[in-house]
Amino acid sequence: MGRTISYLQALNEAMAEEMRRDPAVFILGEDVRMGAFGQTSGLVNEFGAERLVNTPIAENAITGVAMGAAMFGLRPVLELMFCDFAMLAMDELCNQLGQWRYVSGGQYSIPVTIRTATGGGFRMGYGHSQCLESQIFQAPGLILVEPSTPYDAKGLLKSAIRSNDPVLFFEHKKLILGGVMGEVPEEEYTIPFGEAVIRKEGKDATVAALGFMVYEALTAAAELAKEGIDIEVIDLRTIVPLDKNTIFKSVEKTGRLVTVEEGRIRGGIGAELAALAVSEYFDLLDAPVQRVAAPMVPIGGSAVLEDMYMPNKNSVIAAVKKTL
Amino acid sequence: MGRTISYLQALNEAMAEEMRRDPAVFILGEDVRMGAFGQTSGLVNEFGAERLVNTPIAENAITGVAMGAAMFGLRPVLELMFCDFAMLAMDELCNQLGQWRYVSGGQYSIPVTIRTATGGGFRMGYGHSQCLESQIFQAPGLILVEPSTPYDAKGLLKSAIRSNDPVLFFEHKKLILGGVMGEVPEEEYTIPFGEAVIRKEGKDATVAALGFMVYEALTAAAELAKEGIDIEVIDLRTIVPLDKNTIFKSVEKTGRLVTVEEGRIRGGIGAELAALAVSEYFDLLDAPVQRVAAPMVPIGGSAVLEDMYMPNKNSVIAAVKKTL
Amino acid sequence: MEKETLLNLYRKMLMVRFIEKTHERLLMEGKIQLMSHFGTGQEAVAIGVTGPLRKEDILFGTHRGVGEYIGKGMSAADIWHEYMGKRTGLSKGKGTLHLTDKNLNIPFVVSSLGSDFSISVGAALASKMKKTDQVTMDFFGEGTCNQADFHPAINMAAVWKLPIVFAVCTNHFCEMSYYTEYYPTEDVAIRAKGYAVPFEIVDGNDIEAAYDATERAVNHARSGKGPYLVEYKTFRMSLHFSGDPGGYVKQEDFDYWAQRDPIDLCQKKLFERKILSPEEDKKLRAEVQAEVDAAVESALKGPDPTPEDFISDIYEQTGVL
Amino acid sequence: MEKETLLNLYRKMLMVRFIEKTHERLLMEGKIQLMSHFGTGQEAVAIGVTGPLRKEDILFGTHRGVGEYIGKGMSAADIWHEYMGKRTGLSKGKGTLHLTDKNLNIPFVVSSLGSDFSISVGAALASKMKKTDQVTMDFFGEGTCNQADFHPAINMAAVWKLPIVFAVCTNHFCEMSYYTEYYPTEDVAIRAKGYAVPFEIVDGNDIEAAYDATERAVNHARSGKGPYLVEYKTFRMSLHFSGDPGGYVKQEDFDYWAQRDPIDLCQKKLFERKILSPEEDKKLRAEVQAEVDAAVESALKGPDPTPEDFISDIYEQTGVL
Ligand SMILES: Cc1ncc(C[n+]2csc(CCOP(=O)(O)OP(=O)(O)O)c2C)c(N)n1
Ligand SMILES: Cc1ncc(C[n+]2csc(CCOP(=O)(O)OP(=O)(O)O)c2C)c(N)n1
Ligand SMILES: [Mg+2]
Ligand SMILES: [Mg+2]
Repeated sequence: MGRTISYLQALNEAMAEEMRRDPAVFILGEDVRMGAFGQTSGLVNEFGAERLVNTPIAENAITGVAMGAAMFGLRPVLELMFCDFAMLAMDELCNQLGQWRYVSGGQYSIPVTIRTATGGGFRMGYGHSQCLESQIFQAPGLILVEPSTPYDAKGLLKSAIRSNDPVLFFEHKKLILGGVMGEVPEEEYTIPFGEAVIRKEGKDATVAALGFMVYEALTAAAELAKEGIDIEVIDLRTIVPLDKNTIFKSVEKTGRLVTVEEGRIRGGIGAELAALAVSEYFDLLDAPVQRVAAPMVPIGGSAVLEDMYMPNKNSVIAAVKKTL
Repeated sequence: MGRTISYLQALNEAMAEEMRRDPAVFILGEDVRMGAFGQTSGLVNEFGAERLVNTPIAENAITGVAMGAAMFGLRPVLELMFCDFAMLAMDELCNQLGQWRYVSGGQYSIPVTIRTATGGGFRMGYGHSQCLESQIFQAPGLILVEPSTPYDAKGLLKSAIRSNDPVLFFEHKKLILGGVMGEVPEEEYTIPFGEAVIRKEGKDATVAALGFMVYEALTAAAELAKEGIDIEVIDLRTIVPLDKNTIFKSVEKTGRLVTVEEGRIRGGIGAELAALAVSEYFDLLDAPVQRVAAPMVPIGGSAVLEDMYMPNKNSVIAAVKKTL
Repeated sequence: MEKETLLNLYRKMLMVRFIEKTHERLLMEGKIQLMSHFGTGQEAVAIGVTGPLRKEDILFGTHRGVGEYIGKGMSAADIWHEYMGKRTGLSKGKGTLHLTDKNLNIPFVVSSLGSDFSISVGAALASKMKKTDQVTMDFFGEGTCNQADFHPAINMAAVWKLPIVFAVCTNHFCEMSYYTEYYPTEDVAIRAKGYAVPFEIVDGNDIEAAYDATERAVNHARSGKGPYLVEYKTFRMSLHFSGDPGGYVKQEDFDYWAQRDPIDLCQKKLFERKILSPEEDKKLRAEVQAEVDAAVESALKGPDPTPEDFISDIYEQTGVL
Repeated sequence: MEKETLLNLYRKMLMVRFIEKTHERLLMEGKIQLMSHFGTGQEAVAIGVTGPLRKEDILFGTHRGVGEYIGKGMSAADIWHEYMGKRTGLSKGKGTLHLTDKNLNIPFVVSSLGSDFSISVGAALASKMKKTDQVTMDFFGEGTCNQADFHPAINMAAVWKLPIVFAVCTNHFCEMSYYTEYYPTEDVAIRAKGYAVPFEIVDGNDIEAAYDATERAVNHARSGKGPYLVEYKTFRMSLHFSGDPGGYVKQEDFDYWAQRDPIDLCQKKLFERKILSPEEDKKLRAEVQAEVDAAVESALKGPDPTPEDFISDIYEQTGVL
């Protein structure tokens, strides 16, 4: 350990290392040579324009291009600049990319990694600020990853690129643009999918959070601690596969579950967790499950409106208290 | 009452009546003059080709066309032939259609009705058989309707066409192609959104079902009755708005909830219902909530594989028994 | 064209026609339920589009019948085992109508028309990046050519000079309407002008013309000059699908094209050029039909997919599902 | 061109430039955070595209600056109240950069580039079905013209002969790359050939040329002859957005186009034709800047949206949310 780098650099290093390791890995997307948010910036110098393919603005089509290339021996890393634009590519993502391995009877693996920026807070308005993870996780055959630290970003992105299953990789804008720093070893490592991490141990309630919301949950934990409330904060890290084991072991201890996501509440990740809780782990629950999520409202352009929309530490604190 | 017509005819009548009533109503979609599944067949004879607009194969674009026409004084009824193809139109549906009223500060209402065929059972394979309601209901600003009887189909479709909010209207293929019949009055009527219906009263468990699955639930009810188990079957009718009142009044009586949908389980409608149950109605629950839904598997082309995929009365029976 | 080549193409056209007629009969007899889109009358397009392809070339085909799949090398048995949803099928019965054969480089028959435009461009990009000399053949109907992704797909192919051929089958119909309802132009092919992609338009009912045009296109693509577009004009003699009520095809069109049946036209050539005698033809047809019948028989007896099949092949990583 | 018209267009170009320069300054001073895409150097396109439009005509504009919105009739105050997210804004601060004015028939500034192609076609379809004589102006950048829906949108417009003008602003850039990276052709406009849509290409830095071409296109569309496409050639003199690090614009290009600033060119015409004297110009500029400053002042003092605003305008039906 010892070395501290940014979330952005962690992503950049992961791609560089995998490109060095495997000549089949290449990057494509809109302006990836420059790097829209900087994740891919500089890679063109080492790997050349051939392996950093700038594409036209056509999200469904470039997703298809990545898919086709992956079926014929390459390992594309596609950048969809904003996850809001993933809605343009939903047929390729959900109907084709996630399902074709099955429909071909296992003849084709489709090792595509799709990185996309998620989340609000930058006053970018209704169509550049959403968290749409929960509109994609209904689809079979996809892996969904959302790291919250530089360490996880690097290790999980490397795993994604090596995976023979298609991976959607969500990067919250507050993490890539906000300059979040963290320790990342010099040595090579990868992180397996499906392993959540306990960020803070606690005994009074289990808070399962995702992406940037992990930080809001940790801030909430610190404030609650002052009132003598000791929560356990779990960072899901991967949405699919979901680490039910870590989550519900914690609930076994605390008897209480609060889910925290920035996306909208209806049919969200919290809904799935709550449903799992009440169907498979009913006996563990000592109190209602609370979901922290955005309301069923579009994101206004005004800072005032966006702030009203956004779940935050206060929502977490209020939700935890409801379970006690 | 007294008159018995098919689900298909009920839809056809609703469109005909609304077109007669309001010259702003028109129909568009791929082959709507002929009628792909027959819903719109014959209307061209009365209303002419001008009001039955055959469109090219371009699902995102025709959704946008409907939207633009609706913003300038018309009331389009768009047919997306298979709900699987709604994935091609997700940007228009979820980012634009559902959100623009808000983003324009209420300047524009967008009275679009989108009808689409949902569901499996016809050996049509992975991309023509899905129920994707639960991949759309995360989006704000849309109304989602799924009638199970000819009576509801007609009354809800008329309400959809009259609504100034955009409505997605799901028609299960087994209902439109299977020739389901039902009583429909001669007189005009509409059905408001957000009112579920109790199809069968019962005291032992509440089964909340959707669309074609209502019939599987009723069959299950009949079989369970032979074993002395008396379930209440609720037909949701509208997914958004959701009639929480009817559902949870029933749960108050039964203490048990089983959700039934044909779509996949993860983040599905059942997840939302279960999450509502465990967060807002925890004290009503005497047992774990059970979700009946399809597994996270693509739909195989083989009849054998499709049958393994499909939830049915047996899944409902098993789920109910788990709650007792 | 070489005698052998023409005879071989003729045999393949017969195979296509007989498989589809057999499918139609099995449906009528209630022996199978699998709906279908038949390509009757279009066999010369499908076989002409695939004839000049090498085994390593990549084919993205259509939903209409089995033509291009036979053309690319599938057998009647390959098709029937999969069509009947048996675990002995190429995709273990998971694909059925979505015929796939990795071995033959037939990767995809997509459910959402047009979603394979860009996938085929991705395949061609891989060939170029890997410096193989494969060509990708993207074959589709004129109705599908209205789907949005045609535009970015051909644009990327042109910008990146990819080894890909766009082959449009203009069979006059998009489902239950004449294509002219959806086209501001008579020809589809001129769309290539917007991307500076060379194109030609050929008689799709003349197997030799179709084959030769494809060969020129494939050679162009293989030589590194970038994409090429060919439009094949033909007429769909079947209805859209097995449940189509019909009633919208003009009789005069039907009669005109009935005179131009591609198999009849090819047979005439074979007879005139003395490549085949009427007796040999009869024998050949019997042989092809026998192959089809044997495939059906064998497929009917094939084993069904199992519960393990049902949940396998979703992820390569274990433990996700 | 009439004196009055040219002077009016000049005034509008100044308004655009001054609003954007003011925005830039406010950002630098940290007074606002709202990012922006400036259209410096492209004012003659935006104003030329909208100049010939009537109030009842419908405008689908771009994300780049305020040009076409000023051109269609918005005031500096309209823009600033909304930009600053105030409830006194046209969209109550819910839209900000997505400027909308139902009264002026400015219905949509879309977030996903290209998703408005088809929406604009729908608007034109409504005009045709309702037999109004409105024209829809669909104005977009050359980068956006690569988005998939351009294809079905122009196709439907052509098939249905809709009263719509497609106006492409070729400003040489798609974000941080030259457009030539994404185009197999020098011109965008020839894409219209595939749909038999008439087109022309004009100098987008000459306000008269831009205006006249638009007028021809709008007249064509209004007369019922169907769609028309105009390509305006210009150069983006600003960077892509307020956070763009730059470094990719060739100096020689920048220098060449700096000589062709559309406002300077128009000013020269006005001076030469004695429509405006340098003193009058100075006064005019001060007047325009004063209007901008007053708008900013008033907007800064505007009230914020309320919690009730936050949850209103989602559904018209009550009780859904
Ligand atoms: C995205 C999508 N939209 C609609 C359909 C339904 N559909 C199946 S075949 C067909 C017509 C295709 O016409 P064309 O491309 O000309 O091929 P042809 O059927 O004539 O061979 C349509 C609309 C589909 N499969 N996918
Ligand atoms: C669907 C979608 N993809 C990507 C973007 C991000 N984006 C914003 S502006 C832009 C470039 C647009 O280029 P062009 O159409 O030429 O307009 P210009 O910026 O040059 O005015 C891109 C890619 C977007 N807003 N929407
Ligand atoms: Mg066709
Ligand atoms: Mg541009």
